[in-house]
Amino acid sequence: MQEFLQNWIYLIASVSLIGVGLYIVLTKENIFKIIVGLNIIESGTNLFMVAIGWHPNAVMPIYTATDHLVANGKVIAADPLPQSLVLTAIVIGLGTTALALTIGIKIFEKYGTLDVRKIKEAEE
Amino acid sequence: MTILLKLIQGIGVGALSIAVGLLFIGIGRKITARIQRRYGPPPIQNFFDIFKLLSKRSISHGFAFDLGLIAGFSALLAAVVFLPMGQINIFPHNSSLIMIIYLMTMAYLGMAMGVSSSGNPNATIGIARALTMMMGYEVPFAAVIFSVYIFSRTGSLANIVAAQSGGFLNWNLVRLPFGFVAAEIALQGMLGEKPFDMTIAPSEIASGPMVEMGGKYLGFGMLQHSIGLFIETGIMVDLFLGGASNIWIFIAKQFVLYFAALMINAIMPRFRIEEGVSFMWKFPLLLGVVQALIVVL
Amino acid sequence: MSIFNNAALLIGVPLLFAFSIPLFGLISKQLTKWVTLFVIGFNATFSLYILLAHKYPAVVVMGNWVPPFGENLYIGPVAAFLVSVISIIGLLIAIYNLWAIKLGDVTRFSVLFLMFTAGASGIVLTGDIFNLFIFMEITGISSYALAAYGPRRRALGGAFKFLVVSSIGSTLYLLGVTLIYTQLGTLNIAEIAARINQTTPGLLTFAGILLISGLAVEAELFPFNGWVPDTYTGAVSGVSASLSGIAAISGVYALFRIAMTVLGRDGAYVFTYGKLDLMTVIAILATTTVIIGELSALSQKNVKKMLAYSSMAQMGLVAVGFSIGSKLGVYGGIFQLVNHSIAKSMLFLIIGVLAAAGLGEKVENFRGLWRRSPFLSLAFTIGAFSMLGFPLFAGFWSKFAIVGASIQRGGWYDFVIGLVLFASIVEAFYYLRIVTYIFSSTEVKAPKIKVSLSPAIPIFVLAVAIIAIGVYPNFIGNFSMQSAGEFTHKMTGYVLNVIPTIVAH
Amino acid sequence: MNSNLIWLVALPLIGSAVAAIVVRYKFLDRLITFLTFATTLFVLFSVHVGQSYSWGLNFLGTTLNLTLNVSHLSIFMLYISIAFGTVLTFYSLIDHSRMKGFLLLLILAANNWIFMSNDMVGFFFAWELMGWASVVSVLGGREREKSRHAALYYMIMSVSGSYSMFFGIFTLWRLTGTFSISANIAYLSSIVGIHPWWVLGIVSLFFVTFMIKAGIFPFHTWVPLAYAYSPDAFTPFLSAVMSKYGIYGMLLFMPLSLMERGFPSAFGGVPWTNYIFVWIGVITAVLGTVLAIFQDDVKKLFAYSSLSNLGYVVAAIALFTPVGITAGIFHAFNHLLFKGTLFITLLAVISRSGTSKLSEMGGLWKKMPITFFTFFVGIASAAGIPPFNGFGSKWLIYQAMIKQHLPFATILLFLASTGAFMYLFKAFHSIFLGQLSHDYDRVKEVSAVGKITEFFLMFAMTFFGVQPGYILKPIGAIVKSMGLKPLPVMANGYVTGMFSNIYVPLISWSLAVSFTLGFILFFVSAKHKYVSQENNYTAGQIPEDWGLTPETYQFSWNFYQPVEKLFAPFFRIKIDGFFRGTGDWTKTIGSAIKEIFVGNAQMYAFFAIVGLIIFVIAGWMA
Repeated sequence: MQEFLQNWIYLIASVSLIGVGLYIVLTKENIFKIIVGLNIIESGTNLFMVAIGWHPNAVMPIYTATDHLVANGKVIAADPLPQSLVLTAIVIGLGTTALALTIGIKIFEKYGTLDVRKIKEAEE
Repeated sequence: MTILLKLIQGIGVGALSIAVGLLFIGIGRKITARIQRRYGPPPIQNFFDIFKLLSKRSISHGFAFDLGLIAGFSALLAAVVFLPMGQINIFPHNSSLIMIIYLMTMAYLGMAMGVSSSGNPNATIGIARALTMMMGYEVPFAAVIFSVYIFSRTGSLANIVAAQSGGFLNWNLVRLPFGFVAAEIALQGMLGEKPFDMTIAPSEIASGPMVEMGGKYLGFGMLQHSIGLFIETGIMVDLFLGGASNIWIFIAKQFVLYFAALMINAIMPRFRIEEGVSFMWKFPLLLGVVQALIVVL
Repeated sequence: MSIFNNAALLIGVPLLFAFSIPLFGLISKQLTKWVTLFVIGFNATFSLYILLAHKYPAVVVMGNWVPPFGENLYIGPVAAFLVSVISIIGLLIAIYNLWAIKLGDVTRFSVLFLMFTAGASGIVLTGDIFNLFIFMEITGISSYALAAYGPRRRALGGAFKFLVVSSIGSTLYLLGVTLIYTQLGTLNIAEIAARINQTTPGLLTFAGILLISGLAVEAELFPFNGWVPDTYTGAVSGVSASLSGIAAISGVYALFRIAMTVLGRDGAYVFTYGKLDLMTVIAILATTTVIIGELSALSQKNVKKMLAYSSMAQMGLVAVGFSIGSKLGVYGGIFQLVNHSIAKSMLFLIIGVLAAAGLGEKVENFRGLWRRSPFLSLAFTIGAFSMLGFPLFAGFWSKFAIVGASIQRGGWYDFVIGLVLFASIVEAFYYLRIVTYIFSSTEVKAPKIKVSLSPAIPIFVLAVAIIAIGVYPNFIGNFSMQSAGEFTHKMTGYVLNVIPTIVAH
Repeated sequence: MNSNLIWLVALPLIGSAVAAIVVRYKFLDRLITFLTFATTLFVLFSVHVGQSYSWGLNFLGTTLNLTLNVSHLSIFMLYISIAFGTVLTFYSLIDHSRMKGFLLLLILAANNWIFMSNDMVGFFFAWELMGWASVVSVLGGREREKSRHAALYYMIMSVSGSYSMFFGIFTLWRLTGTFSISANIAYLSSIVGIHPWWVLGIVSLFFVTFMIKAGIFPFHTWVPLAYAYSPDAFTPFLSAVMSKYGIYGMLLFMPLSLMERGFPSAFGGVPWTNYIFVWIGVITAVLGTVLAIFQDDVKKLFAYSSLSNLGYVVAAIALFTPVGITAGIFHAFNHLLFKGTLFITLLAVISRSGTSKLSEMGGLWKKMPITFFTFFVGIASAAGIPPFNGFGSKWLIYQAMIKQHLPFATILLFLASTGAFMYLFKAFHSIFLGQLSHDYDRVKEVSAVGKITEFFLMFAMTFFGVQPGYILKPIGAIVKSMGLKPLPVMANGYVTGMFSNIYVPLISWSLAVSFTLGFILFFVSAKHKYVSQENNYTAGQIPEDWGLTPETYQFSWNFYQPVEKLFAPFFRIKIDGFFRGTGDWTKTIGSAIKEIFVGNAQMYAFFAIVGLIIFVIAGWMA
């Protein structure tokens, strides 16, 4: 059970987060809730990326003790690359969120509503 | 020399056709009168009439009026020389039936142009009726023509006549009986006799095309009518009655056809124009088509 | 593998200037627009130099980490060609913007526009699928913001729709990248391309679907293209022009770089590895897009929205061309992509000029335009005729090639192209409707429309380009052909140029 | 390699560019157009059969050879089209309609290219070029809104046709790997015995295009609209020259003889495919005639008349016998001449009277006598009256039909011909004869340029009527180049048929003599005097206080009303309704599909997710 959890829990969590986020995006009508939903989807993705670089018995990927990195001819170090990817992704997500919030505020100013279903122009 | 000879022949044929046509009309007037228990004019009355009309002063509506009536007369005169009649056959290699028919069309066009340019609505109505009727009778007649074409394997009237030589049983009248009946009805329309005389219906549209004609114009109209009569009956003789060995027999055969037309004319009322066309497209066309089918199959 | 590190300037210079533009903005707002113009001008010159001096194929190596270990840019025929097109159209739009962008925050508009161009160039140049994601996001974020620019509120609505759909798309793409990474442990396009058949087919299929779905958002394929009409209509015309002229190029490029180079399998017709042939999937999507786009445009009364739907349909047509997978098809696709960018950005610019002159966006407002502005009328007609693929205009040759390639492939592509041609008839109707309105007369005497020099230049240049390509297709055709070779022969055309030592597995 | 061929295409293109620059000055535009046409005609004198020119186009990854090739057919078509264009553009110097000369020159370039091209790429290029240039030309008729609709309608038909041909071209290319027309025709001929249906399918793709362009039933619906509402100066070209592209294409792409080997015969030894096509031609002829009879717009009337004449042509060439082909091409030429003339005279009349409604005109013959005579010769030709030029070809067509023992088709064609006489006279009467309305008291004859043109056209119609050999000889060469035995041409005056010969000069001599006699008789008989038109049975009185005017006496409204009932079934044919219905249906679907884009971000996200899920499921299943 523990092993199962160790192997799969992050994946399950990330998929659940994506699902929850999608649910929010698709069902909530409030713009800010939708933005929150997008953020949750993003977190799920990030979690997924971090998870793939990790396994329960991994060691730090730093060449301090050479014999720890490789055991039985297999690399046991955690993969550092996904983490850097995630950092980038988080930054990008931040940018998107900030922009989305700005647009959201502007929308409230101009349309007078936050209901995403009402952000429509009359047929012109 | 040949050219001169042909020219003289042609003029002779023209004169003959006019004379015969006028005579036929004269006889026709007499016969009709007798049927109607009148005394009737003498058969040569038409010659006097023509002479009288041509020597009368008259009014015209302009050059189109003149030209149209001259064209109506002259184009028929030009067509009649191509008609083989008995031993008289001026251009034996150039007597395509369709050509003659189209050449006659020019006369109708000229006539129509002339009388319409007068601006009298009755004349135009008459012309419109004439053209409509033409569409009516030409369709069954075309069916008959094409049957004859296919049957005789030639389109030249001279050759069609030649193909019927050798006695009564070789006549297309016997060989193509349905076609003959259809053509006979079409001829009634062509001649403008009752029941197909709505073109000139005197009581409705004041004689239609003739309404504005007077003096020599009416004379030209009569001349045109007489040549037209001659050509139309002549074509029928060539097509169905095996032509003739000499011109007198030819004229006799023409007279037989004209006589039949007169008889029908004398006893029939007049169709309305659309009734006339639809009649033409029912019975005669059916006969013509049946004939064409028999020939083709 | 030849190395040409200077090419990194194509991305570096615009980005550098993009973030230093606020400094220029302190001096003068006008200056920022001119800086944008010159920077993109530099890009255009430099990329044209690369293209015409035949500096490609070359690799830009970052920090001496040779691929597959480092991140790299790859300048193949495709990149050289498309970057040239992107920067030239960018340059022309920048010239237009000199006149058009007056209100609001000019400085930040310039920042965003430079970022947008840099991002689009980056997508085309990069040799790394994660960098592709980053550049996509740079383009994306700047284009959301650009789309929201302007005095009218509908810009905001459009931008928000774009943002939501596009975010989901990039998330899907990122998931796909991650899945590929778990399998192969690398992010380098060339290496992935060479080793793609070492992956588990099931997972590869799933990853491929995620990637394609994510990229289809930018490539405007149905059902991922819901944002298109509202965003294009909402944005100011210069931005709509850049979206259809620049973003669309990079979007389609990314889609088919992944589908054909990364996932594809060489052959007379390119298929993809995995359980499901993604090229077929794309073909179905593309055909649907064409039909839906054209039919939706048909009953549209708003010209700008009509052009938006038409963009969508045209991108579908481009994707149909690519998805055939033969050299001829890809050739037609690229050619059509370029022609569409030229013509559609010109049409949007014209709409912008007309809107500024107070002309409405309805079809009826175009009535009698010929009397008011012959120049714009002619340019619009030229653009429309190019869209319809009439001879003497650029669109003829590309449409000819796409139809030819489809029928050459035969089979069910006969039906695809039949549907596409049917849709083209519809397209002919609605474009011609506008053109006939332009040349018909009005009862009301309206004043002439004055077109100032700065918007006139790009419109004139683009119109002349359309006719030039139409009369002499060889120039663009040659580059399209070379580019097509890079797409259809992934080993010789792409992978071996980046990593000469790699062995295909 | 004969570089003079390329000038036939390049010269009009250059001329077009120049004319487009000066398009705002109408006279300059027209002048350049005319000069270019004349120069092209001059260049054409140096072109001979058998010349060819090809240049490479680096396209589709290979070097495509675009080939120009002059065959007997092409040189014939080139001569007649360019010569007519020259006459028309000469006339258009004095014309004020909104025809654009540079578009006409674009069409000329396409025209020359179409007629010479021996590769399908060039052919298609030129075809499309001609298509859009003519569509844009149609815009700008007198009635703007109607001409706009007509242009759109024409456009849709034209584009549909091109796309059909597009498909056909590439299908052939897939099969043979070459774009050369002659090679592909040879290929089709070689496989027709094995796969007749396959060949028929490909040929049909081309045929739809050609039928649309020529306006053959059931694709005739655009013809009346486009003809009636195009600029008056463009209509002659549209009717006379552009309708022949379809005929040319049929002759070129469709060696109907190849069907003989593939399909069983129907009646009269004609293969089924050809037989059907003969009937399509016959239906077109009859339909065009019947609809023409009841038109009030004179341009529409003659549009239907064109339709009818092209029906004749198609019926004749579909027989694919020597007589049939000869008759078909001959009639195409005759139609070009007389219908071009008629439309040019209409242009003169409409420009003077300002209307094209028959019911509003009348009595113009005194005002425009030369136009009147030209029109008269024109309708005489169109009615097929010897010695004018329409006769020989109609006569040959009947011969060809009877030769194949097709009596019903012939009867119907004859009906169409008689009907033609009806509508021609209707137009003649309503425009020129009858009462002159006071509105037209100030109408003048066309100026000198127009008179020269009209005299020339009258001369041409009579000349080619009397001397048909000048046309029949080149047609004989065409027929020979198609592998058929040409009809003998004994002398220039002869028309030689299967059943009999006609020596047309004889007819004209006979007419000359009889007309002389007629005139003599007319002038020797008693004098006449001219009276005004109102001096007819109204006894010179038109009481205006009763509201009577000369127009009251003009009988032109509902001219053939009594026969309308007879043709009621024809008016129930709703081909046009079918096309429009398809259009409306497409529009409805379009509006429905547009509703997909609801304008809600959530829905768009939903679509994306649903699409993704469908793919994932598909991937799972695969």
